[in-house]
Amino acid sequence: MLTTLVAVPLLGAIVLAVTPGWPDRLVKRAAVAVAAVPVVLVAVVVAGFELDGPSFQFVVDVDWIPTLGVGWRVGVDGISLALVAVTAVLFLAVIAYPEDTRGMSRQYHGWLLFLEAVSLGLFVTLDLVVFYVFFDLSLVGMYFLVSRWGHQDAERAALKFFLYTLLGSLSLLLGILALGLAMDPITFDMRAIIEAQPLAGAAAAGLVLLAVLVGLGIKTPVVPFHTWLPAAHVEAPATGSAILAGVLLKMGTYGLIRIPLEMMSETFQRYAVWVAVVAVVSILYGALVAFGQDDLKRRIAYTSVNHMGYSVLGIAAAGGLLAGDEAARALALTGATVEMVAHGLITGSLFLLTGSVWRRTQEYDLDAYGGLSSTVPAMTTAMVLASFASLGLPGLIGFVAEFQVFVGTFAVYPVLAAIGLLGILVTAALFLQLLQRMFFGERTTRFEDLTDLDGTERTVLVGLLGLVVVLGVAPRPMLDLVHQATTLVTGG
Amino acid sequence: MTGWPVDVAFWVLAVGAVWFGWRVFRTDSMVRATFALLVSFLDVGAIMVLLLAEYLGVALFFMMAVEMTVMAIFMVAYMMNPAGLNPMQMVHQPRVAVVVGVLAAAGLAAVAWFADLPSVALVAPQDTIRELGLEVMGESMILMQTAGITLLATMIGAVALTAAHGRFGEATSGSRPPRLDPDAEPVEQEMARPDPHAHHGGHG
Amino acid sequence: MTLVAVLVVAAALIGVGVWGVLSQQSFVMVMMGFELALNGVMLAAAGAWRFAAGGEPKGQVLVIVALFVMAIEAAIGFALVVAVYRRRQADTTEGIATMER
Amino acid sequence: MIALLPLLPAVLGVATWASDALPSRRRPPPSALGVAATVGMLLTAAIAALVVTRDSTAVAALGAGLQVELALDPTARVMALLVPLVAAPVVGYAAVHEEGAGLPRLLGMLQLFVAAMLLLVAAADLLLLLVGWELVAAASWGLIGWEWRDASRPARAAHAFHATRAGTLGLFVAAGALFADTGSLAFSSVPDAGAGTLGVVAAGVVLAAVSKSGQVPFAPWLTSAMAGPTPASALLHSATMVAAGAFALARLEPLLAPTGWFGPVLIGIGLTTALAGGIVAAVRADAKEVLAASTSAQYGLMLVAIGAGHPAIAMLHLVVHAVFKSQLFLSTGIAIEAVGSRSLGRMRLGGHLPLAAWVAGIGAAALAAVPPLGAGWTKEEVVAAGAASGTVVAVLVAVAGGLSAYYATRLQLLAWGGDGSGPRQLVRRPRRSEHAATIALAAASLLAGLLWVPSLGERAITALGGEPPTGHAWQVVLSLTLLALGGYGAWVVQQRGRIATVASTDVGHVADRWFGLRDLARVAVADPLHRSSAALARFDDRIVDRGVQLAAAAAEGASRVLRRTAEVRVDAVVEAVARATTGLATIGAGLAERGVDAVVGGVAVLVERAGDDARRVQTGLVHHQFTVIAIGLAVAVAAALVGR
Repeated sequence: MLTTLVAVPLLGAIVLAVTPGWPDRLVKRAAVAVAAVPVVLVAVVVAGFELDGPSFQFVVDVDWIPTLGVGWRVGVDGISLALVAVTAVLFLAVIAYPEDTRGMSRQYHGWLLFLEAVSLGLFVTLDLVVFYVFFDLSLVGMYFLVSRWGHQDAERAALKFFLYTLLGSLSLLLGILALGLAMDPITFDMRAIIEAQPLAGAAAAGLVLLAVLVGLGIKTPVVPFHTWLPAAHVEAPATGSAILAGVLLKMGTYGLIRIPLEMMSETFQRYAVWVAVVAVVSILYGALVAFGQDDLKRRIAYTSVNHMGYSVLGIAAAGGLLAGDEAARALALTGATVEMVAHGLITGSLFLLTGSVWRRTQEYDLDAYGGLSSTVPAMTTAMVLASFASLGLPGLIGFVAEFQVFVGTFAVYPVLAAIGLLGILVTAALFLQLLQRMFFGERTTRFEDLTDLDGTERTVLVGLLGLVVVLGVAPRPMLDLVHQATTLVTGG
Repeated sequence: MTGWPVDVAFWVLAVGAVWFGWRVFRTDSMVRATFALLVSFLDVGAIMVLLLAEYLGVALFFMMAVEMTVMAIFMVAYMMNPAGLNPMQMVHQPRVAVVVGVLAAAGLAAVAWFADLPSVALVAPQDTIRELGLEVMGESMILMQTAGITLLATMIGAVALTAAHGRFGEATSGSRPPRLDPDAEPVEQEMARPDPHAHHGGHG
Repeated sequence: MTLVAVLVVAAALIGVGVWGVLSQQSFVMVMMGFELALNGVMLAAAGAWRFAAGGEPKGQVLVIVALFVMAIEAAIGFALVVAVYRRRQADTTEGIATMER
Repeated sequence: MIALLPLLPAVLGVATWASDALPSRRRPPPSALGVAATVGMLLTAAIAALVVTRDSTAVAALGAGLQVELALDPTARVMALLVPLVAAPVVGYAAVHEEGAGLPRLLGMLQLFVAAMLLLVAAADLLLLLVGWELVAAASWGLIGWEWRDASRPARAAHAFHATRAGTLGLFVAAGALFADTGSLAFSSVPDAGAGTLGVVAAGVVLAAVSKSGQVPFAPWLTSAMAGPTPASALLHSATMVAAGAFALARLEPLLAPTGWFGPVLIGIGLTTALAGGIVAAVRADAKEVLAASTSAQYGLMLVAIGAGHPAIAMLHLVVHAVFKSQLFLSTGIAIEAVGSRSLGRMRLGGHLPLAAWVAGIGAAALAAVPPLGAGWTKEEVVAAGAASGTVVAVLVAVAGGLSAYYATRLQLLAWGGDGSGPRQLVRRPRRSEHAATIALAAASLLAGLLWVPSLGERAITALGGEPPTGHAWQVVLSLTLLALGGYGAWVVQQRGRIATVASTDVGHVADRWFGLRDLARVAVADPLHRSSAALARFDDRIVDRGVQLAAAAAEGASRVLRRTAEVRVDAVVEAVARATTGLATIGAGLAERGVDAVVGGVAVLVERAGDDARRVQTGLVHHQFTVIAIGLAVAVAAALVGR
């Protein structure tokens, strides 16, 4: 089942890549149809997932390089299933969303499907080497997406993104190798490594942890490894930004849960407080720097630093103790996971909206706008809803995540949690100011004949923001799913 | 074969092998270099005989004799200064090469010296050639067959590479004629010089 | 004559071969360096067969494989040298730098 | 059943708002919307009555070990009834008072506002309280910024949102502390918490409530909130947004009082606000802002009652205040529309609109706490409650009462005085239904006068779970004297014609600006925030990215060294050094002169050059590749040996 999940978009990408001569409209429809398959499959998996069952379910285990203990192993627990679901949904939305493909519709959709396969594969695999392979392949896909369909300076931004994150993934590779080679016999099976905790008490464990944290921290990104992010986002096409923020960043935090928290819990516990400090710095710094931006896309890009900071804070809190406060730590980890889902949906919507704005105006400077509310009411509504979701209004999914992160973290690091809270104040300020500058006040004459969102854009945004609302009002199914896994992880 | 004569012979041959190996790169004459290499190989072949691998040693003799002869002919036919009539120094990055070579040798020797290698000596006398034959025709058959195919492919490939006329036309198309003065710029030829920018198409 | 002695000699041959490979400009000389290094490899394999593997016939097969490698290397190498010489009038490594930049 | 309480107005609100999206010919007329909204509010009140009598509760698991609980305690019951009952006339008034295309949006948001407030009221745990808290703030943001075409209004809406969200952080902290200690968020688990946790919870709740109820030092946001339409202000100040703070304190007082400092702190904050707000209200020239400041002052009195251990009295004062304050806002709205301005100096409408003037007079009398009205009784009770905490408290409360008499009288005389100095012609005459709404609320104000009947008053307090404080005659005498003095003072000053221009004096000017609190908020919070975020944004572009640049430069250096060892052309090295130097010079010049752009360019140049150099290692020369392979192998072997 999970293998099919990865294979379908991959096959779609291959077919698109090797068979030229498709008419553009057919390419889009075919890509949407292919991207819809994983959504259906995920729904089936979610329906078949047993909440009182074992940690990893739907497991398939096929040897690949037995001497190195590498294999095609797939399986999901609540955490990865939630991410798989948001990935499938977001890719469907992004593929369906209109974008200027510059006459390369086939290649554009091919790369998107390739990225989808890679992202889904990363979240379902239970093998560290395969995880690493997908981790790197995602860079390749994103590099081409940014460099070919980005704005003026896309080549440079894409190269910076690629080199920077490649550096991170090399650091991660060192850590992965250390973990796998420390097993006896050598294996890269995540379940086995989690079971064995191979580096517990080892002298080099701290260094391995550092390598892994740097690798994942660059991808997440946390301050000070975030500088590739705004450049890549500003130059990327909007759909690329949505994928980058909505899916690719999650790879960092997901890895943070899987590798340091689960596989090296003892070592992680020793340094978790520093991870939490970095997370709080990311929260405040990301929010403040975002507030200082006058460029619509850069502003949203920096809020990713802020939001991923919440997620990292939750993970650090979950790993901050080896025993005790299980309920709070599970809550923090659930919050961190839900934050990933929430950020994927919300920031995905926000970036898609910036794409709609860009295609109409070719302008990202906030000062150029004003009073758009009367000309583009649907866009305004969507933007207001997405902004409020992002600033953590209750009843929307962002609040569910942030509340759990902060309440859970409070049990472990009360002072850090309290400092981090200030971030939500700044986030509120920056989003309200954004809305005010773009949509309210005097209408600028420059954009008087702006067209509102078209049918496709509306459908996609209603879908994404609908999930934001539904999961915010009734988070129970999602929380049950995630909490099953986080309870096991935190030993509650 | 044991005893001190063997040891003496080994060391003589060993020193010879290394010495002539070194000479290969220190002589001005290509032909002389080729023969120095041959001697080095013959020394190693002899050591193999001392090691009771008679078949291998002898095979090495024959093979290298032929190969080095071919190489010598090649030198005479193609390369400048085959007889070493002029002193010449065709080397680059000599210091790096020396350092890396010495490090490689020292490293490997250190491994040989310090590593805890297994010690299961061959109990003589034993019919090693017969065993080898049975092995080659028995368990390692598939290996030998693969090697055979590979060699065949090599031959075909070598011929294809060196052929003057290939499927895609003249082998010399796009080439530059030999320069007579080593320092002169190559003479532009009329025929089919490929567009110099065509090679860079893939870099974008 | 001990295993260590044989391996040390082999190491010396390999070292000389590496030195030659790295220092020679002429393709043919570079190939000679490779041959010399392979020579050392064969010697090491033979020594190991004799002193560490107890005459296990597969050890000899390993030497034969090395021999094959040498033969293939020489054949393809010379073919390439001829082809390169024809095409670019190059007989030294500096002569072909088209991969640069 | 209890879940319907917030759900019904929410659904109605969404439906009303959504009617905006209908094609214009199928859109319901404003009057229909107004009637529907009023009926909806009354229906909600009926449900509230049912919930109160049936004592309905609801518990729902949220997943992840969280659970939410809806339940009404006596304090909450009063609120559950009060909110829809006050909202009913307000939404009816709004449908006729406000015009323009955004009416369905306004009515929808008003109902959502009520829904959020009812959720807050019915919450029996910190999570739901927090949810309601934020939703109320968001709804008020939408309401204050309703007329978004004027850019200053969304900005003021944001001010209100930020000020109260700062307080919300307190609720986050409280929830975190409570969960960490007891593993639950329910109010009922507060007594299980340790002393330290209790302190944190109390501090968090106080912070949240103080910001929400417009107390010092957060008070100025209430004035900003006046940018909203009049009905929104009426609701916001009476029964919803601002009331949430005092309500939460009253509801949690029995749980939090054991901290010891809870009461004194509340009394301190409450008294300060009551006096400061009173002075501000006494000098403002803007009719709605006078009312806004008076709201702060009145909630200050409630905080004093809660701090003195009498939350029941605070709730009673909240109820009567809700009634008369919403009525005052609606009446003032009539006056503002009639003259087309919010300035008190241009009103004096008694001659034109005698009915409205008389109705407004009832509200003003209640604001002044004149005896036969309910507000008078509750204020006397606050004085009596305060006396239990010290004579000074009682005296200061009485002084605050005197102030309220002053500004109430001033407001009434200026807005509705009938000396004929008002405008010649009215911009717009009030509609009948606007009068109906004010009259209904004024009648309720009058009805509250029944509290003066001793048995009824005491029963009201005990019904709310409180005990009547023991008052002394001197308190009543003192407070009534001060009240009369205040009213008389206002009249005297008005006679001398100076009353509208007080704000132009120095003292008045200071008071008008909330004693510098607003500037303080700007200087201490907003400006540093803006400045620091701008500075950090620059810092991020220039310095943090420099790390990457330096790494690129280091890579460049490494590749240079490698190239040298590989004995590539020396001149290339010299050239690279020269280019690096000029590159660094460019960056230096860029930093100094052209700022961010140049730095970004410099980054790009460096990245590109690093890429170039990384590529240049790839000379395409076989022996260089061999060398690299050999070195790489050696490193690998060494690593294997070391890591063994």
